[in-house]
Amino acid sequence: MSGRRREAGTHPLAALWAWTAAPAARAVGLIVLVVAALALAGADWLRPREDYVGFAAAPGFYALLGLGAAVIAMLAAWPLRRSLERREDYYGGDDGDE
Amino acid sequence: MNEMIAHLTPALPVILAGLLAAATPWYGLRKAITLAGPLLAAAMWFAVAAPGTYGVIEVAGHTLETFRFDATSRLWGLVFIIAAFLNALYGLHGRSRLQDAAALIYAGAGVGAVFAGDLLTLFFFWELTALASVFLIWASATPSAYRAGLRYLVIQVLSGVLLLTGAVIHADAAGSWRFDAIGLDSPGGAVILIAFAIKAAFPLVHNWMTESYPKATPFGAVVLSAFTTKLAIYALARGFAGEDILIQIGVVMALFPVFFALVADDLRKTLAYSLMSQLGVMVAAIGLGGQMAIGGAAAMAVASVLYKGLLFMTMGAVLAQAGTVQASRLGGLWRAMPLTALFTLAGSAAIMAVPLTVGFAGKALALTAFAREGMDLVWLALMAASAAAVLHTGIKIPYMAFFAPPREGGVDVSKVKEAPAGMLMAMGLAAFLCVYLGINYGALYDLLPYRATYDPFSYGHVISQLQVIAAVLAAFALLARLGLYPRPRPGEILDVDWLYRRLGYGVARWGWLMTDRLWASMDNVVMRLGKRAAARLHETFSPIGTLSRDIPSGALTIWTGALLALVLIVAYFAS
Amino acid sequence: MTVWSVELALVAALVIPLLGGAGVVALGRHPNLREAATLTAAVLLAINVAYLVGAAEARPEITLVHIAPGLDLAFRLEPLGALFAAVASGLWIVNSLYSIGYMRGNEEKNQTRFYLCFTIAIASAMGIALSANLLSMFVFYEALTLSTYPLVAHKGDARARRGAAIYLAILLGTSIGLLLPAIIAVQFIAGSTEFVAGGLLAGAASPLAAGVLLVLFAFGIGKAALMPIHPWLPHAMVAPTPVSALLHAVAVVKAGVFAMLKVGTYIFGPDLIAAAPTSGALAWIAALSIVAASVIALTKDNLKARLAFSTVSQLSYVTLGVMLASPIALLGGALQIVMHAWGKITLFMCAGGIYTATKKTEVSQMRGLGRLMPWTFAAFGIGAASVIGLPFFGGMWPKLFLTEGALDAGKLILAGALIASSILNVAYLMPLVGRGFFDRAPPAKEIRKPAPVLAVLPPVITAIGALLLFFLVGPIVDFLSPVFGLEGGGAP
Amino acid sequence: MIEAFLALFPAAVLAQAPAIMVAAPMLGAALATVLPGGRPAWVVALFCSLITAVFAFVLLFQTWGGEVISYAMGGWAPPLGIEFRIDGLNAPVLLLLGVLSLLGVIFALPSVADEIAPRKQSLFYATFLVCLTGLIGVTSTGDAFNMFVFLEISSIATYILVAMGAEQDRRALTASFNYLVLGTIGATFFVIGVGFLYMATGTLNMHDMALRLVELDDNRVVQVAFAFVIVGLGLKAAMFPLHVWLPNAYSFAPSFVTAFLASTATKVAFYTLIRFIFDVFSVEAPFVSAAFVWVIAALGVIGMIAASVQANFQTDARRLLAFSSVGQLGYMLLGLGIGTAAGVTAGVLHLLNHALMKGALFMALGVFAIRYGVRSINDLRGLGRTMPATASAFSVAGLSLVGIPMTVGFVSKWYLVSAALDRGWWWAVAAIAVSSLLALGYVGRLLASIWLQSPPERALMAAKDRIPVMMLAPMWVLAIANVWFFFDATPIVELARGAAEAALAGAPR
Repeated sequence: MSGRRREAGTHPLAALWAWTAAPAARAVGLIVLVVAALALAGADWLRPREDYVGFAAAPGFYALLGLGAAVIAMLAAWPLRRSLERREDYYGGDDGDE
Repeated sequence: MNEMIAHLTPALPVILAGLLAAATPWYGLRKAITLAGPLLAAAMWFAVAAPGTYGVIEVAGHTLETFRFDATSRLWGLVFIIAAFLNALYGLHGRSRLQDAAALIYAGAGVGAVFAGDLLTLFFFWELTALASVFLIWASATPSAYRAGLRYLVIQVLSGVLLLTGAVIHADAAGSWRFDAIGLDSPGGAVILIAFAIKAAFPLVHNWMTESYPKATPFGAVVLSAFTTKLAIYALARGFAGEDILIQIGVVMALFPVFFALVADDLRKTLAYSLMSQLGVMVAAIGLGGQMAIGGAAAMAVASVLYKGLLFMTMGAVLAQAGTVQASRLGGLWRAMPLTALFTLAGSAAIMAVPLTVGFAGKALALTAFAREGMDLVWLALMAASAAAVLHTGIKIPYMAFFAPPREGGVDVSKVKEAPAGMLMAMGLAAFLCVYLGINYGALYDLLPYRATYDPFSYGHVISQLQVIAAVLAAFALLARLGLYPRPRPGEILDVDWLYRRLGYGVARWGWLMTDRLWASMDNVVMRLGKRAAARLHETFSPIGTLSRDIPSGALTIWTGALLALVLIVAYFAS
Repeated sequence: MTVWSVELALVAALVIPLLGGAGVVALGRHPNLREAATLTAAVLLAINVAYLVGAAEARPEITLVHIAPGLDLAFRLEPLGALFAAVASGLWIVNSLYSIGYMRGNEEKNQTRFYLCFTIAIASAMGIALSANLLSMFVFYEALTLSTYPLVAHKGDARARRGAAIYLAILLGTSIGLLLPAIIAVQFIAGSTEFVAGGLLAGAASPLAAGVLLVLFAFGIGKAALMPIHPWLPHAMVAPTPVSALLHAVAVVKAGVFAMLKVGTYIFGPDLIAAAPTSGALAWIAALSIVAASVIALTKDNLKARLAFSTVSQLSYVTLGVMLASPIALLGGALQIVMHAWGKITLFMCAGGIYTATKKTEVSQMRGLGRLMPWTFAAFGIGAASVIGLPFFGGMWPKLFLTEGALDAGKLILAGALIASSILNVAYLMPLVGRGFFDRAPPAKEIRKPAPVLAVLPPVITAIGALLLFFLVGPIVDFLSPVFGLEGGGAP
Repeated sequence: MIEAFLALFPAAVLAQAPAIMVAAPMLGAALATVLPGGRPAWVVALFCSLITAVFAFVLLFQTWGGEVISYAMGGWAPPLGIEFRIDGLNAPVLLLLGVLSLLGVIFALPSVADEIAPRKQSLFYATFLVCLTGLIGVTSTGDAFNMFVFLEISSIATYILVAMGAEQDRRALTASFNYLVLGTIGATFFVIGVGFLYMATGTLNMHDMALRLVELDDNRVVQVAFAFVIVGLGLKAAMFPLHVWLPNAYSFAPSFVTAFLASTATKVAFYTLIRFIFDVFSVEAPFVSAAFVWVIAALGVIGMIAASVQANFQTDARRLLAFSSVGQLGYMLLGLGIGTAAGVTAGVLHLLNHALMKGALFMALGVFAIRYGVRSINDLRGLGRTMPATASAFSVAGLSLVGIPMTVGFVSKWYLVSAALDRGWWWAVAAIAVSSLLALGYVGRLLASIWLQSPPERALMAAKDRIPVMMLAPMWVLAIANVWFFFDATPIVELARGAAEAALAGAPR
């Protein structure tokens, strides 16, 4: 069987995603994403947009919006999680009887 | 004959298929039935020549309009039928007769509710969705799923009876049970709104969803995600379009689940919160009212059925194959389930509203409506919520499940197999639709209740959406690199359900205990009083008591004398 | 010359079960023949009642016994009574089948006495259904109490005797202490105790007197189990399950609420009840009963106790309907008699089936049993859904009409009680379905011996009935509408 | 039918019917005394009661429709001679006496053989016949002093009969003695009252007295007489609180005596009360109507509750029923106290019905006693299983006592409550309801013991083999009558109504 020759449990089509496991993938990915984001934001200066909402027409507005939303969400999650997290079987889990 | 069939609601074949499936033990035949039901319903949908109200029945003094085919209902009806078919496909490998039946009856109830022309018929199917769907949760066969299901059923039935009560009040005032715009000015409107609010998972009444969807079976969660909330959105759009309060609720509803979606360890829980956030946008759009906003809400609902269904399907596949969807135990699954990973990415793209996906076409319409109305702050909040959706769903789901490095002590990827063919087919079809309707968005827009004259693919719109997505992706990559992304870990995040699962439960227990004690002590007091009274009676009346003692005859004469005196006195005063 | 007539059919409704009882005694030595006698009587009675239902339009009447001037035992057929008779006789067939399965499955003793008392109880229920006046109804009401007493005490141990004694004491006590004076007062005020369309007392009694009488009736008809005179019902749970089914679905409690309904409709009439100063308070008591009994049911682990309190709660729906006193609410009350009968008998027969197979009585012991007894638990689920009032099951209709009645009267909070009740019903009935089917399956040895077919099939039949009744409500409403002065079809 | 029945008798006999009624048992008593053994004496007693019963029917039919028979005893015309006066009021009572004494005597043979020493049996029957004579005399006579005489004849015979129970239980002697003392007090009061009346009116003939009393409404002497008569007769009738002699007398007397006395003696005393209150005194006299409310109805209500409570606490079955009798008498008094035609009808109706119930109940207790020698409630346990037929009869009569429909007690209650409502006495209705519940309580105790407890093992061994059918038959006749007269209540209701009409019409205006 051909399966034996491959790494155990690996799907034949897994090759599609093999690149994600490449050692450099993470660093390269980060650089690519940051560059892409900057490039897309910079496009606004090259070709101004119009928008129904006045302030949204400002160059790079949407990039800032996305950045802000994501950073705030991630950073705010820390204190919120600290205050609201309980152990897994807080409500009794599968053995308890509520 | 043809006309007869044309007059029947498409819910009928679906529900009947469900009943038949329940009675069919043969796997092959049953699966054929589950696929045939939605197909037949689709045929009936296409057979309708013109909008109108069909299938009107008079029962017990009430007029039931079972099949109202108009601009709004036909869209939802079609989407529900498609979802029912996709679900049947997804469940093709499932061996549980009960789940097959429950899913179809539930889907049929959803279709029936959408086509209901009056509030009573709506109520019938409204409750049926509750009753049928609970089995999809219970089918997980764990105590926690049982409890979650029971709570789910209770609150769903509450929604139903509230709907009935509100409908009675409304019908009394309006003189008709017809389900048209209700509004909050109508007596009973508020009650009906609460009923809808429960099913739409408004904040504070949303926990039935975030609690029970993760507890449902893999197949069950997929089915559940498609109908209940979208039915509520339909009902809101029809009954309460343009109610301002919905805008505020919608904004809260869109923002508040972001945090929970982000930190939830169970990826299906993430999806549930994410779904709630999406619903918030729809609710706000309905609250805004107007052709474009309602159209946008409808388009989002369609999109949501497709991509949320797709994501639940993929996570269901992960759960079925890997045995868990806890982010803290997953990672690296691309190796075992590359196709599922691909479809997940398609779903992610759709929920991120990447151009050329259905999410883009839907969200654009809804958000632009706010911008056009000049509601800048609302627009900004909803934009932020959708930006956050990129993070907590679009990135988190595929990354945590498939592309994050495998966890130590987590799932052993080498033992996991790709999802079975039926699941893959369903996921593939859903993914295809997500992309197809994104490209050929005209097909979607044509179905909307109001003809939309809007081109989502303007330069400004495309570039701005891409900016958002790229910025979020970059921010994620950066913060994850810096270790500032809250890594998933097991744990229970408290939500409003704490109020009843802990506080309410505790109060009820305490109350019961106190009542018990009160009764006991009252019993004691009553008993003591009773004993004393009994002793008193006994002292007086019993054989050894005062009245029964063998009184000496002499004493008896005194009685006689007393009585004589009494009669004399009476006689004296009488005359 | 026609030998048969409607009047004779009225008498036959009383005589057939009694003859069945005689047959039971005569054939006591041969169990199969004895049960055949019961079943034959049940089927004949059902046929007879079906004939009566068809003839109810003409309101035939017959005087059975002329006791003394002005006092008659008489029958008169009218839709409400015909409906009750139909429910009782129809369910008797099912219950008889089930009794055979249960009594044999559990090897109960004194089966001949059991079947005999059963026939007498059914005859009494027929008498109550067909009575033409309060006096006759009272006579059969007491006969029903006395004839079911040996059934409740059937087991004969100390607990059964105590339960039966409480059963008898409360039912006889309330009927003699409150109901009888009320009936005599009606006779005194109106000069007769006939059931009259529109209300015998309408125009004859002042609202105040009517208010007092209403209280006497509401609590005097102890079988309606309005709180706080309900304790007999949970105590009567010591009886074998077919008896519980009889008590809760076919005869006793239904006779109680039926009497309530008939008194409300034909003695007071809606207008007088509405005018009576106490009807509002009684409606509140009924609503309180509905909610409180449900809460208590929630705390009971014993399945039959839970169902008993559920019955207390569900019965008060009818009382509530009477006290709301609008045609639509009364119609709701009447429907509740039918719908609850089918739902609750299913639940009880399932409880008995579970007991027969596993000897388990507590809900907490029944986890996963549904996997071993799927039919029984599925029937239970349907019965529960009907009792809750979910659509596509018969129990939905009375809730709808009662809600309409409560809201028509502007009593929003009473409608709230109905809502609360539905929720509580879910909370105490559905766990059995959820736990039964979806908890981990217990080892197969839990089943000591499989339940007899006759203990499984009847609840399935009644469950299907509860489903069908949802769709068959139209004819029933049409049949009842004239009684309440509603346009055909029940529209208010 | 009535004519056909009356045509059986020669006219001369019919004319002498009242005298025959009294004479037959009197002569029978004399004959029984000299007979050697119990059985011949019993035959005589049976024959005499049969005659009484037959002639009771004759008299009833003769007075049907409101006729009044005035029979001059010994040919001396009233008001100087002694008059026997039969009307609608006392004819039913005579019927009751006749029928129940007949049933009682049938019941007596095995019961007396069991309880009374053989050599005393002939005297026992003689005493019984004397008692019967007295009771018939009291009921028939139209002369006040003559009534006193007959009352004492019956009373003294009763004391002896009660004392005969000493063979079973020595306490019968004290019971009898107490009864004697109190009975004598009652008789004395009564005769004092009659004396006052004679003083005021100058006549002893009651009809005559009534005619003269019409003008003497506010005469103090008459009022005093009234008080003495009420108290004296009330004592005889065991009106609460003058009932204390009754429980002991009933519990220790021989079974047959209790059954007979419970269904007849107090009833006759009650009849005399009606006779005096309605026929001799005028109902319209203020002091009489005030006494209705404040004495008779009030004591009736108090009695029916207090005695019923007391009954609930008894441990001895016969004593329980004895207290129940006091309570039930309360119903009759209440009916009387209501004072309307409906009220008196209800009172008399209950008088008749109560005789049926208590007769059956005490007879059943007699049957239990002869088989197992049991008396206390505790000893009744399990009898439902060992003696189902007798227990059933007992139960029917017991339920009748409570007033369950399909028994005659229900009819009583129905008429009584109707009468009370008619008068607007809601409190009386409430009292009846309470008392019924109490009755349910004590009857429930008996029935629970009989049907629900399991029999003690010794009971199965100590049992005599067969219960004489002569004991069962009369018991069953009464038990069935309890049911029969529910479904066909017209005859007794008509009797009661006739009596009430006679009572109300009796007082000449």
